[in-house]
Order: sequence, then C-alpha cells, then structure tokens
Amino acid sequence: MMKRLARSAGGLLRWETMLIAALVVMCAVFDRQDAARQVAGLAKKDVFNPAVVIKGLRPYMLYSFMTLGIMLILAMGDIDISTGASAALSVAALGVVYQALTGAGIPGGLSLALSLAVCLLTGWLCGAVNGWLVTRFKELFAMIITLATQLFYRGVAYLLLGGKTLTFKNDAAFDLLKRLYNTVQIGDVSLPVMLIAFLAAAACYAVWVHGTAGGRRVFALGTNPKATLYSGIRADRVKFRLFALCGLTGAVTGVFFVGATSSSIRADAMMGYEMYAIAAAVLGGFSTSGGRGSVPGVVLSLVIFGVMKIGLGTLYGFADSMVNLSVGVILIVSTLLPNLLTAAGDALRLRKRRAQANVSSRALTSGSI
Amino acid sequence: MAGTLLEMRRITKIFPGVKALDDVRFDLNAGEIHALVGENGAGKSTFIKALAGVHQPDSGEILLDGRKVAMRDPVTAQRLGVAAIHQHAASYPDLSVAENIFIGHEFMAGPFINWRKANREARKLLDSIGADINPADPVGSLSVARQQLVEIAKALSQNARILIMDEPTAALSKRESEELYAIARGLRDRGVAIILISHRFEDIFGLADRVTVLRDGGYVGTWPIGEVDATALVGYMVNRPIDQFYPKVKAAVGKELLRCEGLSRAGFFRDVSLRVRAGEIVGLTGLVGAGRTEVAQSLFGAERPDEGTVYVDGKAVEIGSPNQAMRLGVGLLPEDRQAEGLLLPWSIKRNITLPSLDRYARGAFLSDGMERTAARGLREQLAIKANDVETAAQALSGGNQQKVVVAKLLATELRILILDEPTKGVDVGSKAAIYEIMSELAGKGIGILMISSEMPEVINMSDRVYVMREGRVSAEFDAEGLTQSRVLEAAMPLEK
Amino acid sequence: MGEIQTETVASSRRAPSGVVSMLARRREILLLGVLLALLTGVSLRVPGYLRNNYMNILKGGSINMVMAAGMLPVLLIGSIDISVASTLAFSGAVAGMLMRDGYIVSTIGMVLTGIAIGGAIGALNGVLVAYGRVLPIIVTLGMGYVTRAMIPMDWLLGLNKIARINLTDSFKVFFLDHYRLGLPYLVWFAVVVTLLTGLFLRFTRIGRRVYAVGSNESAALVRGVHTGGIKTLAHAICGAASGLAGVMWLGYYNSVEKTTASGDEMYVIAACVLGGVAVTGGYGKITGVVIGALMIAMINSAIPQLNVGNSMITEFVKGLLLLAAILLNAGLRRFARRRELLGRRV
Amino acid sequence: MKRALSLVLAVMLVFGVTAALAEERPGDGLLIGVVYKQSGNAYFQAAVTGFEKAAEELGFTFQHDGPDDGSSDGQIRIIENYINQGVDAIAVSANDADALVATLQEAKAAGIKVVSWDAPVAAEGRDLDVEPASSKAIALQLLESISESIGGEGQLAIVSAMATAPNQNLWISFIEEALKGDSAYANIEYVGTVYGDDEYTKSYDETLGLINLYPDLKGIITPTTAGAPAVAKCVLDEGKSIKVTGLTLASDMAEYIKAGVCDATFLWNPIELGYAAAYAAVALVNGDITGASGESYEVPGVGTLNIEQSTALNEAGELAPTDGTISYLNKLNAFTVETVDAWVDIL
Repeated sequence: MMKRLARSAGGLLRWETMLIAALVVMCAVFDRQDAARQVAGLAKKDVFNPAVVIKGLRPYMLYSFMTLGIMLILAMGDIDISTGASAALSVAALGVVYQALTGAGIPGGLSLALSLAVCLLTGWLCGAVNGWLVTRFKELFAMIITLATQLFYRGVAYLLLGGKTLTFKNDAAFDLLKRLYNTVQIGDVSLPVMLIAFLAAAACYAVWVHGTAGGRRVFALGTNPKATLYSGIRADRVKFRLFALCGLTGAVTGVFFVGATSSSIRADAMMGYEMYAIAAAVLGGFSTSGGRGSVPGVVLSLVIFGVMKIGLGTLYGFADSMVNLSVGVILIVSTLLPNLLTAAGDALRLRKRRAQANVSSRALTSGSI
Repeated sequence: MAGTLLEMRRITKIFPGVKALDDVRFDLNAGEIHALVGENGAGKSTFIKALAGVHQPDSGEILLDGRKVAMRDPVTAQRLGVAAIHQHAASYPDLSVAENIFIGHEFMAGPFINWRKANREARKLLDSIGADINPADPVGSLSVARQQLVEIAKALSQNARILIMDEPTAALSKRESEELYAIARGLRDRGVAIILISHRFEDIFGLADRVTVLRDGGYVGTWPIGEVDATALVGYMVNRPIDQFYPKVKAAVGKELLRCEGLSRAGFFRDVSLRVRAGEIVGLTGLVGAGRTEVAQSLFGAERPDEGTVYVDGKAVEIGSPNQAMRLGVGLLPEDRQAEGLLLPWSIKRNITLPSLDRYARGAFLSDGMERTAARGLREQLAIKANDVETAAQALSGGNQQKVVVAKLLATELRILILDEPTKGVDVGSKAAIYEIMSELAGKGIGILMISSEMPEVINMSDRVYVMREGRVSAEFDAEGLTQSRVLEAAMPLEK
Repeated sequence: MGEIQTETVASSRRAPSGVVSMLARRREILLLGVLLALLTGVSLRVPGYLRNNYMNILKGGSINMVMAAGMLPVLLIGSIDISVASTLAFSGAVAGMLMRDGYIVSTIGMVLTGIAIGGAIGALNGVLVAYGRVLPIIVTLGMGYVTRAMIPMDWLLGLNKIARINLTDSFKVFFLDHYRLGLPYLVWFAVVVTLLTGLFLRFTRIGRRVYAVGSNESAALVRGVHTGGIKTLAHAICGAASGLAGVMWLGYYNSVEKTTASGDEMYVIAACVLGGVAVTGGYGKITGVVIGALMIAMINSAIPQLNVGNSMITEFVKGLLLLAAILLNAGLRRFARRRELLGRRV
Repeated sequence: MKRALSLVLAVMLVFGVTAALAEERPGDGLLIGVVYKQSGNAYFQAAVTGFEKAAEELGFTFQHDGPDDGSSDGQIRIIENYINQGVDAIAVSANDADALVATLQEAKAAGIKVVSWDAPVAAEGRDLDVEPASSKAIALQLLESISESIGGEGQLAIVSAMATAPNQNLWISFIEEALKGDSAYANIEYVGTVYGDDEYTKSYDETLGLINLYPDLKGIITPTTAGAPAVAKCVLDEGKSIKVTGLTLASDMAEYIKAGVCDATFLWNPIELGYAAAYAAVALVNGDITGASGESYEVPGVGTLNIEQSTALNEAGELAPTDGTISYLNKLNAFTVETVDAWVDIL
C-alpha cells in the first residue's frame, strides 16, 4: 500500500505534471494581471481569456510540426540543425514549381497540388540526404553534418529564388494556402486550423511513439545504439527514416508558414526555427543525449511557450527580444532543475543511509561491550 | 621480508541503497603480492577505490608505515605512493605514451613542458621494465597489454610503493599474461607491494604470496597462498559448495545449422571455415586478438566479411546486418554486455522484449501485459535475481545482467547462438547458472558457438573445439579427452 | 610464413606508407592543400586576386580566427559553444556603451573589458555545463538567446547601437591604422591569440589537461584532475576570445548593434571542423584552426569578386565546401584505415 | 482593503475628470500599436520619438515593438498581440510588403485602422501609407547628388539592402530609368547593383568586391541606412577616391562626410515620419479621413498632407497605380559638412 502510494507520488512529480503545474500557475498569474489591468483602466479589453489565447497561439504553432520531427531526432541522440533551412528550400521549391506550372498554362488547382507534392518531397529529400550522410558517415556527428547541409540548403533556396520574394497575388488557387492560417469558429472560440492540424498530428505521433514497437525502437536507439543494433533492429533504416521524416515535417511547417505570411515566399524564411523547435522539444522532456521524452510533454511545452509569449507581450508589454530572453532562461533552467533535484535527492538519501548505518553500528558496538 | 607497509582497519563504505564495505581489514607487506578475491559485487573495487582515494570510507582507518593517513583524493593517494592500474586501462587515448606516463608531474622548463625530456625519460622507464614502446605514439594506438605496461611505467615514474592491479590479465592473451607476471615479479623483487585483483585462478596461484577473500562487502579471511587451493577459495567466495560446476550433458547432435567457408576479413581473419550443428556446443578459442570476436561479428552481420560464404540450414545466405542474422535464427551474445548487450537504464522487461517487440503487439499497439508475461516467464526460467521485471538493468549484478542478455535472445526463439565470452567478469555462482542454461538450450536442439578464453570452460562445456591463431583456424578438436596443453599448443603463436 | 607477428593488435600500429595515409594522419597538410587549390582557382578567374586581397583575407578572417581559437579548447573537452556570436555582439555593445558614456577611454581598457565580459559569460556557460550537468548545446543555445536579447536593453543600459560617433578617435584608428611588420594590429591580435592558445594547449600543464579531459574524462577525474574546473576554464577561454572579438569587431567596423555577427557561430565551428578538430574531443591543433579560418575568410572575400552574377551564391558555396571538406576528410581516414588493415598480416 | 481600492478609484476618477475638463484631445483614450522592422535599430527608435511627441499632443497611448530577428513572422506575432489587445490603430513598417496582408486584413475586419509608414504594406492590407517622399523624388535626389560629386562622368554602382526590399527596388528602378533617359547623366556608366542584406560585413565585402571588380569606380549610391556606414568605411579603408551618397543616419556618417568620402547624404526625418504617421492614424480612427484619394489631413509643423493614389512596380517592372493610397511628407534633409553636426544627436 505504502509502496503504491509512493509510486503515485513519484508519478505526480513527472515532467509532464510539472509542465501542467507551470502552465496553470502561469495562467493564474496572467489572469490576475489581466484583471488588475482592466481595473486600473490600462487595458482596453479582456486580453487574457481562453478564446483570445487559443486564437493567439497561432503564430507560435508555426514551428510545431518541425518540433515533432526534431524531437525524434533528439530521442535517437542525434540533432538536426538544418530543418529551418530545408523548410525554406522546400517552400522555395513550392513557389518556383507553382510559378513554372501556372506559367505553362496548367490550371491553378492542379499546379498547387503538384507543387505541394514537390514541396513535401523536397523536404523529405533534404532530410533523407541528412539521414544518408549520418548513417553513412557514423564517425561524423549529426551536428556537424547538418551544420554543413544547413548552409547548403539555405544556399540552394537563395539560388532558386535569386534573392527575390515570390508572391502570387489574387491567385485563387494559391490563396487556398492562406486558409491554413484561418480559424474555425466553434461556439465562442475560434480554433486555428493550424492548432487542430497540429494536435491531430501530435496525437498520431503520441500513439506511434509511445504505443508501437516502432516508437520503442527509436528510444532504444537513443539509449544504446550498439545494443539496439545487436538486438536485430535495423538501426540505420530507423535513423534514415526519422531524418527524412524530420525534413518532411519541416516542409509541412513551410507550407503553413506560406499560409501565415500571406503566400509570400522568400529564402530567408524560418531562419532559426530549428532552434525554437529544439528548445520546445527539450522543455517538453526530450534530452539531446537521447532515449528520453514524451509527445504530450512537447505539446505542453509548445503551449507553454505560446501562452508565455502572449502573456508577456500583451500583459506586461515585454518586447519581442525580452520574450526571447525568457526562452533562453527557461531552456537552461528547465534542464538544470531536474539535474539539481536529482543530485539533491541522491545526497539526501545518502545522508539518511549514513545516519542509519551509524545508528546500527553504534548499536553493534554497544552490544559488544 | 620487510615489515607491514599498509594496514587498513574496519573499513566501512555506504552507497545509496547498499552497504558496499562492512568492517573490512587488510594488510600488505613490502615486496609482497597480495591477491584480493571475491565474487563480483563482493566489494573489491570499492575497497581498492577507498585505498586509492576515489571513495572516502565512512568509517575505519588506513595506516601507512604505521602512521594513520587519510586518502582524501586520488592525488593524495598518489603522493603517498599508491598507484592503481585499472581494469579498463584508464589512459588518455589521444595523448602520447610519454605524456600519459608523466601527466600530472611533467618536466617543466619555466612555465612550459619540456617534451624532449619527457620522451627521453619515458623511453628509459619503459626500457627498465622491458617494454618496447615508442613514447611518442598515441596510447590509443597500442594494444591493451601494452597500455597496461604504460600504466605500470607511469606508476613507477611516481615512485609508487603500492601498486594496485585490477584484473590486469582480463583482456590479455596467455602470452601477454606471462609477460605481465614477469614484470610484476620484477617489481616485487624491487620492493614494490602489489595488490592483485583477479578472477583467474592462474593469476592468483601463479603470482600471489597471500590471498584475502571478501564476500558481500564483508571480510572472510586471509591465507598464505600455500594453505588454500582453488576449491577452498571458491568455497570461501560463494560460501556454498559447487558440485556440478560444468553441468554438460551431451545432447543429440542433429543436422547442420550454420557453416562458413573461407570467410576472410582484411586485417582480422582469413580463410575461416566452421560449422555448428543442432544440439551442439562448439568452442571457439584462441588468444585475445586471434580474430574470434571478429568472426562472430561477421557471422552475425555486424561487420561485412570481404570473402567467403555463410550457410544457414545448408543454404548460402548473405548476412548484411544483425537484423538479417536474427531473422535467419542467428543470435549473438556480445562480449561487452553493458555496452553492446543492454540498455542499462531500461527495465529488465523492456530489455528482454526489445529484439522480439512485434510479438507483443495487439494490432499495431504494444501490450504491456503480454510483454510482462513473457519477461516474467524468462526471469523465472533463468532465475534472474531482481525485485521484479520493472527493475532497471543497471541495478543488477554482472551475472544477472548477463542472464538478461541471454533472456532477450531466448525470447526471439533463435536456433543458433553465438556466445562471446559468456562468463567473462561473471561471479562464480552466475557462471554455473549460465553453463546450465547452455546445456539446457543445447538439449533443445539449439546450436551454440561459444567463444571463450577460459580453457577449463572450453574443454568442459564444448562438444567440439576450434582454435584460432593469428586470424586463422589452426586446429579442430573433439572435446572428448581434450587437454589444455593441446589447445594451448594450437593457440600459441609459432615462434621464429 | 617468414616473419610472424606475435601481437596482431599491437602490430596494427605499423603505419602504412603512401600519400593518402600521410594526408589522413596530418589533416592540416591536406587542408593547406585545399586552401591553395581554392586560391589557385580563384586567381585564375580574378587575376591578381591574392596580391590585391591578401590583406582583406587576413583582416576579414582575424575575428573569426580569434573566436575559432577560443572554440578549440571547448571542442577539445568534447563540448560546444553556439553562443559565441551573441557573446561577441553583447561584449562589443557593452564595451562600446562604456566608451560612449566615458567610462572607458583607452583601447587597452576596451580590450580588457571585452575579455572580462566575454570571459564571464563563458565561465557561466562552463559552470552550467560542468557543475549543472546541462548539455552544452542547450546551455549555449539558451545563453545565446539571453545575451542577444539583452543587446538593445535600452530599459537597462540605455543601449541602442554603437556607432563611430560613440568611439574615441584613438580607438577608431587603433586596429586598422597601426601597423607592425606590414600587418595592422587587428591581424596581430589574431596572431597573438592563436599563438597563445597554441602555446597554452601544447606546453602548459593546464593546457594538456584540456586534452586529457576530452580524451578520457573519467580517467582524468580519477587522477585528481579538477575536470569541472578545466571545463569551466575552456568555456571561459572561449567566452573571453569572443569578448575580445567583440572589441575587435568594434575596432574594425566601428559599429555594433543587435544583429551583429548573428549566425556567425556556425562559421566559427566550421573553421574548427575544417581544421580537423574532432568534435568528440581530445584531438585538434591550432594550426588546423588557423587554416580553417583563413579558408572561410577567403571564400567570403572571393565570391563577390568572382562576379558569378548571383550574389546569393555565397552560402551555397560555403555549405558545399564545408560538406565536401568533412566528407573528404572522413573518406581519407577510411581509406587509410582500409590500407592499414590490408597491410596487416593475418 | 476596500477603502484603499475606492480611494484609488476616486483618485483616478478625479484625474480622469480633470484631464477631460482641461482639454478634449482627438486621441484621448485611443491605443495605437506601432510595429517596426527590427528592435534595437536607431532609425526606428527615432521614429518612436515622433510617435511620443504626437501622443503628448493628441492624448493617445501607444505600444511599440519590432521582431528580434527582423522577420515577417515576427511582425505577424506582434500584430496579432496588438489585435488581441484591441488597439484602435496599427502603424507598421513592413519587412515584407505582402507577408503581413492577411494578418492586417484580420485587423481591419476587427475595426482596426492600419497605417503603414516607412516601408509600405500592400494596398489590400492598409488604409493609408505615409511616406517621407515619393520614390522618384528620393531616387532623383540621390542621383543628382552623386552626379554632382563625380562631375557627371564615370562608373557608378549601387549597394542595396535585401534584394527583396520593395522600396529599395523602386528607388533603384527610378535611378536606372533616369540614367537611361536623362541626358544629364549620359557620361555616367552604371555597372550594377549588389546586395548587402543590411548586414555590416556583407555590405562591406560586397563593396570590396565592387571596388576590386571595377578599379575605375567613381561613385556609389547606397540607399540603405544599415549598409551605408559599411560602404563608406570600405571606401575609406581602401583609400579610393570614390564618392558615396545615400540615405543615411547623420551619426553613422558624420565621420565620412568630414573625411570627404561623402559630399552629402540624405534622409528624411524619421521623427517627423513617425509623428505624421501618428496623426494619420488618429485621423483615420476618428473618421476625419477614410484614407481615400483626394482627402487631406493636417500635421503641425509639417503641413497639410494630401492623400493620393499610390503607385508600385507591377510584374512587368513598370510603375503602375495600385488600389492603395499614400501621402508624402516630401521633406528630405541633406547632411553635409556644414549641417551634419546639428543632426548627429537626433539621427
């Protein structure tokens, strides 16, 4: 009985629970501030309520798809810092192909479908190249390989677009993409299409990562690659596929990005997104040393980042750069904290044991006299 | 003989969750080789670390030359003349031999290190123990045996009076061991006191003057080496008689399961042909570095051979990956179980089910219940000592960890098992258990290829024995009536 | 069999002859070759390229070189620092602000301030990595966000942008207009920093401990090496170099603002990787780093002059070259290893 | 507790009432969200002072922010925050003319008035654009100045910012047009445009590339405040007798103007620009203007600004009227050896 109680107490301290607690506390603080501002007449209206926050999450969901891809790379103990660049390249391909196809007189709808396919394929290919290099050159780190491909992909994007912005104004077919940034009205709440899409994707990922053999193998690979290989798991194939998938999620991010930025396509898009994604995955419980992490944690961390940025921006008037500062601090603290807690716990247990040992040895000594 | 150099009294050390040392005593004379033995987990390593200043004992005292000293840290221990040569050579692979020897007490010229002098002095030291090693080579490029010689040279350079050798011969060939013995005796004659930790009886009886036994963190006793024999020592170590140490039952030998013809891999082995039949335990022995492990890796698809053909069930197959090997029914128990066999932070259950995950799925989803049932069954079958199957693998003793690796192979229903040093670093009790499992498996018609350096194990557990020498198969024996000397003869390198 | 090897493993050390193997072992030579090849290629298209531009390559490369020299000890201990560019901007901005407000007048004061600020940031990184046990990439990613975000902290420091007008006349001319032996002080800073780093790493005890920690951390710990201290020091050196680079930047460009050097950490790491430094720690030489930094400086200066018609090609070429260099490096080492195995007697 | 609260309320009420009694101002109670291209940029900091000045006069409150990385999605985040807060107007200097359109349309749908300033948003996304001077006027001013500096003959190059920057491209196209069409510039050989991406190093390297590629280069026009100091620095470092002009901040360029690298550089007054944009925003919110062509509004100290049809480059590269409207301040400051010192503390 006691044991079960202890275990459930341990469960309460799990990372996801802490994230939920952090989110709740943050919302409570923001809510108070919101009320205070309204009372003081500083705010024009109720700025912080579920409807506003859910709709306001939109811009912070842009890198969410990429986060799904990158978190599994982290779970394998690798890293991919080229995803922002490969996403930009995918989007550049989307624009260039669409322009070429419509220019050749192919109807807009068909052109859009084809160029979307090319976009996703480009993302997949970029990821696949990373995966191929990483599995083929095991002596090199993924960090170094993707550092090089990052420069390369971005460079190709610049070459493709020639440094210009592609826009498709008043193009009915292409404007369909803008709808990806729309919201769906459900009661009083307008749910962003992107949020719905992400939650659906995250649900699929959660089931796959935590429920199936395939997901288990990913974490195995991050825990001990050699032992996993020797357990008969096709480590290279898993790795290749996950890198390719990561590229694909980058391309999906890119498509939504085009929707968000009113269909304007440029080569410097999504600069640094991979770092946002890594930050979100790490706050969500994925460790860059591999083997650890959960999808619900990542969903929570994305929401936390979004809510935090909304709250700090609208309620406290934090500038964009101050928000970035908070991201940096949270990133460090959220990884430092568990380490400190573990260390403190170990020290405490050790002291307890020592105390017990001293008591028992004293008892022995006194007994022997 | 000189008087007592070192005395350790009532040493107690507590770790979270375990009392590693409980009231242990030990003494050491100058010019003596004193063996310290015990099963894995008996507390030898902790004891040594207390002496070397890595761990601070929670109680007890250490007397050096009759004076009480505190080994606050490794540096203090080193200054007091205690040097440890660790199980896994604790050197810096990227740094040169000379630098490894003199690191921490470099020859300085003003604020700068005098590299020329370091190389010269290193050469002198290495020559003094008869080691022909270039001081400028990076240590990482040396064999394990030579790395240990570097470690010894390093200890000498620090004027060590007490040398701790922790499993020095574990990774050494017979010949290399002999060389090491000679060097150790030379050091003893120079008045250096040596604490020898080893699982090998050859080391203990061939080298030590006295032996101290630890069991479960407690002190059992100390004897001059002449007063004990191997049986008695095992008895002290495990505190239970082992009647049937090699429970080999001859199983019915069936059809051929695995065969290779002319297998070669550049730099490792050449023209290797072997076969394993159902119900058979085939020993593959030879000196370390003879290419045995590499052959196993090639048969398992972990490394690609350059030439040769592998046949499974008489059909030529291409084994390009461990995955293919396992689908053909070939499994490997790797030599380094912690690095290659286990996911240490994972539970016993998850370790066991990893290779056969697809079996525990309902539809697309894994069923925890099915996994647990399977893991529990194997835990019973192999008598893995743990609270339950949710215990993390890293919390287990070496022997039980090895059983988990065996269990995960068994869960896949393989027909051919390659066991690479299955009892290396495993305590006596678990060894017996592993032998029993092997016998049982062979009885079920599984073919086993056992790589081992331990002669008695090879001779007593195998039906047939292959011996490798310098990358080639030098002999094949029927185990019936085989003697150690014949095996050794086939394994030893040809002299000029 | 005439001569028989008794120790197969040990005999593997017998170094195979041949140019390829030599190149694989001495990566710096290979790198120098690539640099020369590039130079030749560019010179063919732009006659007189080197004569007209050697000074610009040196000047343009010196800041990156100083940072790369600082990055070397960090990579040697098996760590990484991706906050160096932000540290550069932050240190440069704060030092510049102190000069603007009259707290610092002398150039040496600026240099020391830059080193101190950068060193403090680096030391904080080091403490978090060594004692907080947070992974270096996370620590420095976070630190990069924090320092970069703090640059326009007009709310705190009244800092906006440091321009020429904020700098003293002597500081403005110090780095570029003072020459010794035909080289401006800016370049001398790079020379001195790389020399000092090289001397420190090769010839001092603490320098060797940096290699020791990267080569086998647990062994170093057992041997009484204060690994935490060494790690902190390595990161502090890196930070200090970036801080100095910040002041050099201010001296070179006379301007530091929020986006200064943004993204340049990738080129710093790239210079080290091109220079053959092992990102796993334990192996790397300052000579390689110097060549790597020069290579990147050369690409930066050459591409605009190649007149390829699309100024967007720079990133593409840099990525391609980096990729080619690391793959070539890996391929050569493999080839050498294969040769070595074939040369072994079995 | 309760008493304290009521006290606060009472005090506030009194202040509110006295304020209201003292003077009824057109901007009272209005909240304006100001978005610029990037935080930490001196130019936009100056523009914000213009908004501050207008806020004091008109009585509105405002917030201002720019993305850390100068990205369009960063601006979208900031605009959405403003929409959530229920601002009455948004005044934006856009990183990308098209990227913000959808978000700003949402703002307009929520009843928010949108003024773009400095860098326009596409017509669909705004109610009015406020610009310092017509593109043509700026381009011709720069060309005339450089032509004067180099004596009307020799090679001329342009160092621009991002290749995607619409206002830059517009100026460049007017310069090119004038070079081709105006006989006054017949002896000037235009060698091309390079892009410094508003990055100091890139601008410097690209300039260096130009100088090496065209040893006889006589003049450089650099219509970007971020790139100009790098261009002038490069010219100075190389010791070439190349003349530089451009749109610059005074504090950045005072050195170079005094060193003779630049005879004159130009800029509108960003403080006035912000000031005018604020007046336009308040006028729009109050319904004094709708942003339609033909209307006009009063900006104290600047004058009456007329709203006219705006023009932009179409796909064929020609300037064509758009659906949007624009009003110009039509005031450009020249920084010369004589005047620059008076400006360094402001710009």
